[in-house]
Amino acid sequence: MSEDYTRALVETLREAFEREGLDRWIAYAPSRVPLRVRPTVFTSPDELDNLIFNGFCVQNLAGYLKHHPEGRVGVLVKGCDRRAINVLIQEKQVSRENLFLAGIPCPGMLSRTRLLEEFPGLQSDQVEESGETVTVRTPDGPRTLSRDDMLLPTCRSCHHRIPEDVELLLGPPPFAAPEAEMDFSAEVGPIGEMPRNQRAALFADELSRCILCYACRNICPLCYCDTCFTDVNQPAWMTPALEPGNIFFYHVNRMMHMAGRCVACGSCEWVCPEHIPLRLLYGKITADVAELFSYEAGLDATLPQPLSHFSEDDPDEHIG
Amino acid sequence: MTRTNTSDSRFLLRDDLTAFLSALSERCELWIPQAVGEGVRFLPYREEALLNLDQTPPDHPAKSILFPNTETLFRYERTEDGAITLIPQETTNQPLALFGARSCDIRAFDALDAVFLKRSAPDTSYRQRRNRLVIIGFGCLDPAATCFCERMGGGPFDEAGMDIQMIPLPEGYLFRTLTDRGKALIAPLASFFKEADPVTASQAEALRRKGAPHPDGAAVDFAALKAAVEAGREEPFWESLAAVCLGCGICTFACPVCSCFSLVDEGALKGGRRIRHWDACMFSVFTREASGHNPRGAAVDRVKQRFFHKFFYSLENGEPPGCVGCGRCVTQCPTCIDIREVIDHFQPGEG
Amino acid sequence: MARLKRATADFLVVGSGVSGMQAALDMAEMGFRVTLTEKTPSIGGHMAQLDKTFPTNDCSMCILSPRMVACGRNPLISILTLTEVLEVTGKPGRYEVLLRIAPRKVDPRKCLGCGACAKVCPTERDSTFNQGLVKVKAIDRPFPQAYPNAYAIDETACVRCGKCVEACPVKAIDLDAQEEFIRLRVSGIIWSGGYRLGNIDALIQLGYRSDKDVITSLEMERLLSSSGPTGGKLLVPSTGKEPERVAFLQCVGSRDVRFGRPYCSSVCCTYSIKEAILAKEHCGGPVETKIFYMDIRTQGKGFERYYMRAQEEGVAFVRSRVVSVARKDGKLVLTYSPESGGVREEAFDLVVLAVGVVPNTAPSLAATLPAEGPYGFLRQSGEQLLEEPGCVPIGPTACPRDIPESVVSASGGALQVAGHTKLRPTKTPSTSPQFTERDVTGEVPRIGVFVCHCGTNIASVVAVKEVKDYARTLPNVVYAGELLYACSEDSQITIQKMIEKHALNRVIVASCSPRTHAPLFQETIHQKGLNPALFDMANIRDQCSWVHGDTPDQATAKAKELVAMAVAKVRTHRPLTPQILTVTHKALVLGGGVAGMTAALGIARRGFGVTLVEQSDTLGGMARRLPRFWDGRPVAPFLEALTAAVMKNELISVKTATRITDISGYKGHFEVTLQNGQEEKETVGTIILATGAREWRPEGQYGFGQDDRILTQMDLSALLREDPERFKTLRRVVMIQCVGSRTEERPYCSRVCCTQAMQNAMALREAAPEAQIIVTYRDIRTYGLREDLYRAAREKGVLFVRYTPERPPEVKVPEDRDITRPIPVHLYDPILEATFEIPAERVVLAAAMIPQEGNPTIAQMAKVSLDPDGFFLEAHAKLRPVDCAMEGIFLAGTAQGPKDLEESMEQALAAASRACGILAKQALEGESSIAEVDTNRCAGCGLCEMVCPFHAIEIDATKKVSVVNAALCKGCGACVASCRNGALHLPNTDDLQVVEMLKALG
Amino acid sequence: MERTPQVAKEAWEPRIVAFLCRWCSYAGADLAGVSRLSYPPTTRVILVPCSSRISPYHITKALMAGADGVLVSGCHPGDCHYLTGNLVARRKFIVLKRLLAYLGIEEARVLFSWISASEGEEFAELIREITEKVRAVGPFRGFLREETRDTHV
Repeated sequence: MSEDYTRALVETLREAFEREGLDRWIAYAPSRVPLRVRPTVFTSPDELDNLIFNGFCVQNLAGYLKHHPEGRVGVLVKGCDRRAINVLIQEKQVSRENLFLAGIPCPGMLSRTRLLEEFPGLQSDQVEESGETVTVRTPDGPRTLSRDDMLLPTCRSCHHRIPEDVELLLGPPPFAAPEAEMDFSAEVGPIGEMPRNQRAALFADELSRCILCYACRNICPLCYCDTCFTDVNQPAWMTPALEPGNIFFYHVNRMMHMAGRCVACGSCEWVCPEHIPLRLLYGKITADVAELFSYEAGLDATLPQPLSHFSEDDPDEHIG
Repeated sequence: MTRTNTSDSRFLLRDDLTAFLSALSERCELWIPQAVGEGVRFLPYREEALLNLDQTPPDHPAKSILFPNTETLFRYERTEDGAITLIPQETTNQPLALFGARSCDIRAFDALDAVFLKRSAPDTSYRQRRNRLVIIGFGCLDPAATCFCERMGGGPFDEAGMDIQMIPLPEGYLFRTLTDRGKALIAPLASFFKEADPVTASQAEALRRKGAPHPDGAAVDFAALKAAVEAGREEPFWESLAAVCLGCGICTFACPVCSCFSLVDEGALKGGRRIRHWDACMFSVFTREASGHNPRGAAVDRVKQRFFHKFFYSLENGEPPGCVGCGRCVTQCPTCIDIREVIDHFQPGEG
Repeated sequence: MARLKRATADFLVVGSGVSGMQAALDMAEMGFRVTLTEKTPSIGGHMAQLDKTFPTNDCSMCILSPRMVACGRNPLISILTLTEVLEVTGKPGRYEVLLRIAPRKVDPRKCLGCGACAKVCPTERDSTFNQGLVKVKAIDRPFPQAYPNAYAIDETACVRCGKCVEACPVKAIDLDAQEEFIRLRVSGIIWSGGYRLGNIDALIQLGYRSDKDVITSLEMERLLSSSGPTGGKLLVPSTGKEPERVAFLQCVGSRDVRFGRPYCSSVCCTYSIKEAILAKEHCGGPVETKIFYMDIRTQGKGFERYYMRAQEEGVAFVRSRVVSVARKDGKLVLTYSPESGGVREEAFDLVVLAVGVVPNTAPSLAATLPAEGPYGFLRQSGEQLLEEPGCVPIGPTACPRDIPESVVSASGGALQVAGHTKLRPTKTPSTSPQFTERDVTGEVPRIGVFVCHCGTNIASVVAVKEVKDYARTLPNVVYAGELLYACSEDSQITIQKMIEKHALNRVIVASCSPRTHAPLFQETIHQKGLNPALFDMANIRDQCSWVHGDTPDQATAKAKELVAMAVAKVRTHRPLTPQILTVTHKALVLGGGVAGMTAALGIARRGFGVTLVEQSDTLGGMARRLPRFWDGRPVAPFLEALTAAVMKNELISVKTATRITDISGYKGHFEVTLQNGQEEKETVGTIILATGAREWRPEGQYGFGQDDRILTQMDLSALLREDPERFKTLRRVVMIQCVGSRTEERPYCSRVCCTQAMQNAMALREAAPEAQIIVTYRDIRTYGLREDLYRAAREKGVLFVRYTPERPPEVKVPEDRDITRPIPVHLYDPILEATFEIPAERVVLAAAMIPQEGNPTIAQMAKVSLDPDGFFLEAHAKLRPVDCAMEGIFLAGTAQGPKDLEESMEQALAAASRACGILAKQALEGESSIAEVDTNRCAGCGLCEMVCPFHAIEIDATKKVSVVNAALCKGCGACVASCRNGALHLPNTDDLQVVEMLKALG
Repeated sequence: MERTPQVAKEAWEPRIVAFLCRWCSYAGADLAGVSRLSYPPTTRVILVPCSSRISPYHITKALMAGADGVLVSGCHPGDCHYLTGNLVARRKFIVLKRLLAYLGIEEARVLFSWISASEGEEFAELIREITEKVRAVGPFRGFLREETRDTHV
């Protein structure tokens, strides 16, 4: 079933590639690595044979636009890719007219960690996606799981799966999780209500594992600075020394950079080799920006970002 | 390092492992693989640590025992009268025991030794730790799908570099003491062991000889690979990798061999220190010069550098190859850049 | 053999007190060459002797000293000390002045101010500076901050022993030096003769001279000053101990016909309040202070609050005139008659006589100056202020007044005499001196740290030596030293010497606030070839010693850390060159009242175009309702003449029925959007705010609004102006003062109402000679020469009944509104302790003068501030009374605070003068620290473009990086803080400096 | 470098890094001095042109560098010498303040205020107040230090 969908997808995109005279197409291709696909820059319509779309297409393809600013580029976009592109447009990193966007109603991406936890040694070809379920072939026979249960946490709370303002809106894949019920920042509220020292302990514990590898930054579709604040000297804000101060400094300031920009694609979280639940941090920023300035990132590229302007009657609860 | 003539095997019951580690930790600085959060890493022993010998390989290599992510080389203090005192790092002669590392991680120490000990100026802090190190290696029962240590010249039960090899068996562990240091380390703890009975010994021996299934092709001919890589320096293949590489550096952090580091001075009025920390050739700032010029300015230069280091420069310098086949970079790369594909591209294997 | 030299200058300023210095500086700003003469060995005048200034208690020397240095350094000002004017001939535009320079006998160009001469001098004399309270040597320097910083020999005391000549290390002393004469040709003259202390007989009557512990207020200043004879400790002269009780006697020789000084000296009430507050602060133990007064006259801006603060701090006020002071049982016993009646005696340890001011006269200038006014003052009337005489009197020589009023008159006077030469707009050389800068690129930082004692201001709390010793240990510090007053001229020389000796390439001064003092030190190092940006300060006074007096150890620790932070910061500084901004040679005056018109005319007469914007349909403002100036001259013909002059001046474009909707830009280049049916844009170089004030309508107070016979003084003025005859049948009028002023809601004095009441009362007396006029008041504030009106009113039978705020008069408006019946007014007389009912036919309310409603809007547009009462706030209460903190915008008239017509005009002239200082320049120096983009790092995200309040940043569409417009950038740094990866920099206020400072935290 | 927490509790005095804007708050601090209003010697002032010059970097770096508390003070809304710098800053700081609180940093450690050039008394009172607030939460022991287990090497 999903093979048919992929084949139709390939043909539609190939047709668009040719018709639009695009220079590149950014999408996904299979890989040998278990439960992972490879983001791929296709340079000719023929190469698209290798294109794939399934529940492991977790990488946010907007990130590849920061490396390829020239020419006319087609991108296969999920909801979060599309929102990230809007932020890049706001920030003048890409121009909308250079893009040909093929939107795919996102079925929600699967959590590799959860699957491997459940099925150690699981390979991609053992997984079959259909409807609202995921079936895993094991030596002991197939096991069927609810897709919703197996989603990445950020996908479970995504309310923007269908990309808007695209040149081509593709039909929904034959597998998809039901509409998300919870919010990206749903877990933030309860944490905010914990006693302060418990919160402090929680984050101290989670962040203590950080090895400052900056994978969260580098995978982020919205981190495009040539030199990050982590790497500047004169002055050096922080050093790479693995110490709580540096770790905290890095995360707090990166979060401040993401305020009003984070599109909740979850890349930073799934890429983290230390499995730090970064959604709890970015969810906080997102929730506050929504509450304080009634703003959600990446929905409208023509709006100014919330921290780039002000209103006379902004809240001032923090001014003592 | 003296190797004992014949290995001396003893058996430790599974149930006695905890008590054994506890006792061992009193005699040395002991590092064990432990579950932290959702991953497994080597950390100093603590009573409440969750020992994990099951993850193959552990998320993090064992290299940090010799080459810590962050290491203070020296400190200084400045008093109010302006005087500056240098405070060297403390040293110890206490043994440093690495418990439960697999052969891939231990073979990688050869590559680290080549960098830190065998070049013109041996690194004192590395040497100091290396000299203290006693290794209780772990026989690897269930290599992962992404493991390819045998292709790289090793194997799950390769005992090279170990002072003791520990082979997991149904009821417990067979400890094969391979060196005098290993012997000395566990001699005071003889009470935990019993003699290995012949059945156990033969079970272990069978495991050792069997090795593990390796779907990923034949052993690598490093000389040929080196030549092929050099010849293919300008191949468009590299561009295809660079096109998707995010430059995130996870591969280097996860690699047991990668040893790039930088030095940073941290100073304030009251004092400061010099630290050495892991760096990554995948970071664009790694080679950027103060002028802004970057000799490896493009992603393709950096991707190429990583593999050239592993399969060309190391060999050119007479050092061990830069890969032990642990597969960590393969599983952790967010965009599926697969070192096995690089090897296969230049030296097509059977798989 | 006396020598005679010839010289020329554009103008001569005689007298170098704060007024003379201001006039000279303003003229230099306009590009004129000025000769400034002073009869004593140092410029500075009386202000140098004061301890603190009211109402902010700013250190007098601290604010004056930079002015003195600025005068001394200005290349267009040449200073002649020990100089007097012998003779003036010629006419406006062409005067010849004969000057005599008395022999200083010490060459000021050679003298180091080291004091070796004074050490060996065998003779002593009384110190003039310290009011004779201490002895000094015959060769001496008047005070440490003196300019020129050179010793001088007092011929009358010198015994010519020659010891000083031998002791002088630089052979600067010549005992045979002779007087010199200069024949100076100038276009105009400013007479800033200042004042001297009042009548000695009045003092002697109260025990002065016969008793050491009866002192004058100026002697009190010296006793309170940390640079005074007691190092700032208030000690009773006879005992050397701190006093327990101090009495202040007001109006000694003022408001007293017996001594020929019937006028009010205007400043004594507030300075006595200041001294009473300071007496408490300066003593270890509790001190009782009591002020004996007739009326408390705190009519100046912010003074009423100051009076209230004194009361809160326990200064006692007794309304009584002291009859005698006598020594009894070791105490000074005052005999006085309290309000409650009888005679009371009270003992004190110290008695301070608030001695009035007497104008200095200049016989040699008499023919040149305007006619002498009453009591020797040389006041200019309203009409005269519009004239352009060749010789103008300024400061307290014109009438009794305080420092800001004197500064205003000085700026205005500078403009008036400037009428006698053509301004040379756009050709004027820059007044900021140019120095050759040493290139410090590549040099290792060599920092010099200078730690200031500020007399005892810092040293009494912070262990200065310890701070200095600590500074010496800091990285890159190659020199650390202590200075008694870092701001004094001798200290500038020390700093410069150390720069040379130690090859310093960075300097830190640890003293007071960089807001006030950085420019002075920056110029000092600039003269030595160091770029001004290679400097910084540690504020160890205003933000340390002054606020941590009770924890000296911690204050010292903090001072050390502040110095360490400053050193860490300056180490990373790099030289900066200011922006050069072009000037639009045109002004905009907002407000078409008398102040606005006067300002517009003043500017236009100097040859610059002016747009005069008035929101109503007619010019004239509040003056259209006023019958007379305070001196009795009619307003109407004057106003007509002024309006005509404005209308006919071709350089003035009058825009009535016009509002301002936006102001943008900066000094030299403002863009103003006007709205009068259609929108219009004007580009001007400077803006004067003369938007006026208005009378409060006291609805509901004293029956106002319920009965037409209850009206305000302004209403009465207008009616009197129209037709005084209508009042001829009046029999009884009650005037109530302070309606809405000096209240909790408006804790300020409206200043003009008492004088207006006198004028109206007398006008009514004239119209209705039989009428009984009763003025009920809290304090009569006919300050200065206006006191004559009060005396005249009393002489003419106007009755004055005091009331207290606790028992104000009550106006009983008849319920039936029968206007044929008089309105009963109940007055409580605190002296008789009885209430009287007065059947009044008119009740006249002296309603408060309140700020215009539009002030907040204008303030926001013009980026200027309002004071707590809603009037526009000047940049500095004492020395910058017409400037706004936003450069290029000036204040005129009641927009800044209550004033009368004449005072508004004086301020308008001052504002025009200051504005011309900008318009006369070809170009101005702008910000030197503006944002810079590191294009290698910039990702072109555009966040900076969004946050810049001045639209000074744009993204270059092709290069995809930010570009800063240097003329628009104000250096706020919002863009720098918004930049995620540090591609933007604000030189010397950059992230680097912040981090370096943080790293110096202990 | 990590800060070594100060040891003796009784010897400890809060250390507050105060970023003050040049036009209003620094002038207000000067006025407190001119008016001789006493307040505790706990602040280390860093003079900046405008509150909008301050970024989260500065605030977090100050805490990392040894401050127990950080104050950022600018002009009142409408008073900004740079028109609206303080309003942009206001948005940024409310997000930061909430974030730091969420991460468990005591709210007393990071403070924002508006102080005008005429508010000397208010400045002195503010410093007294925040000194006591910071004193109440004690010395800052460093980020993520609290109740955390030993960090790895």
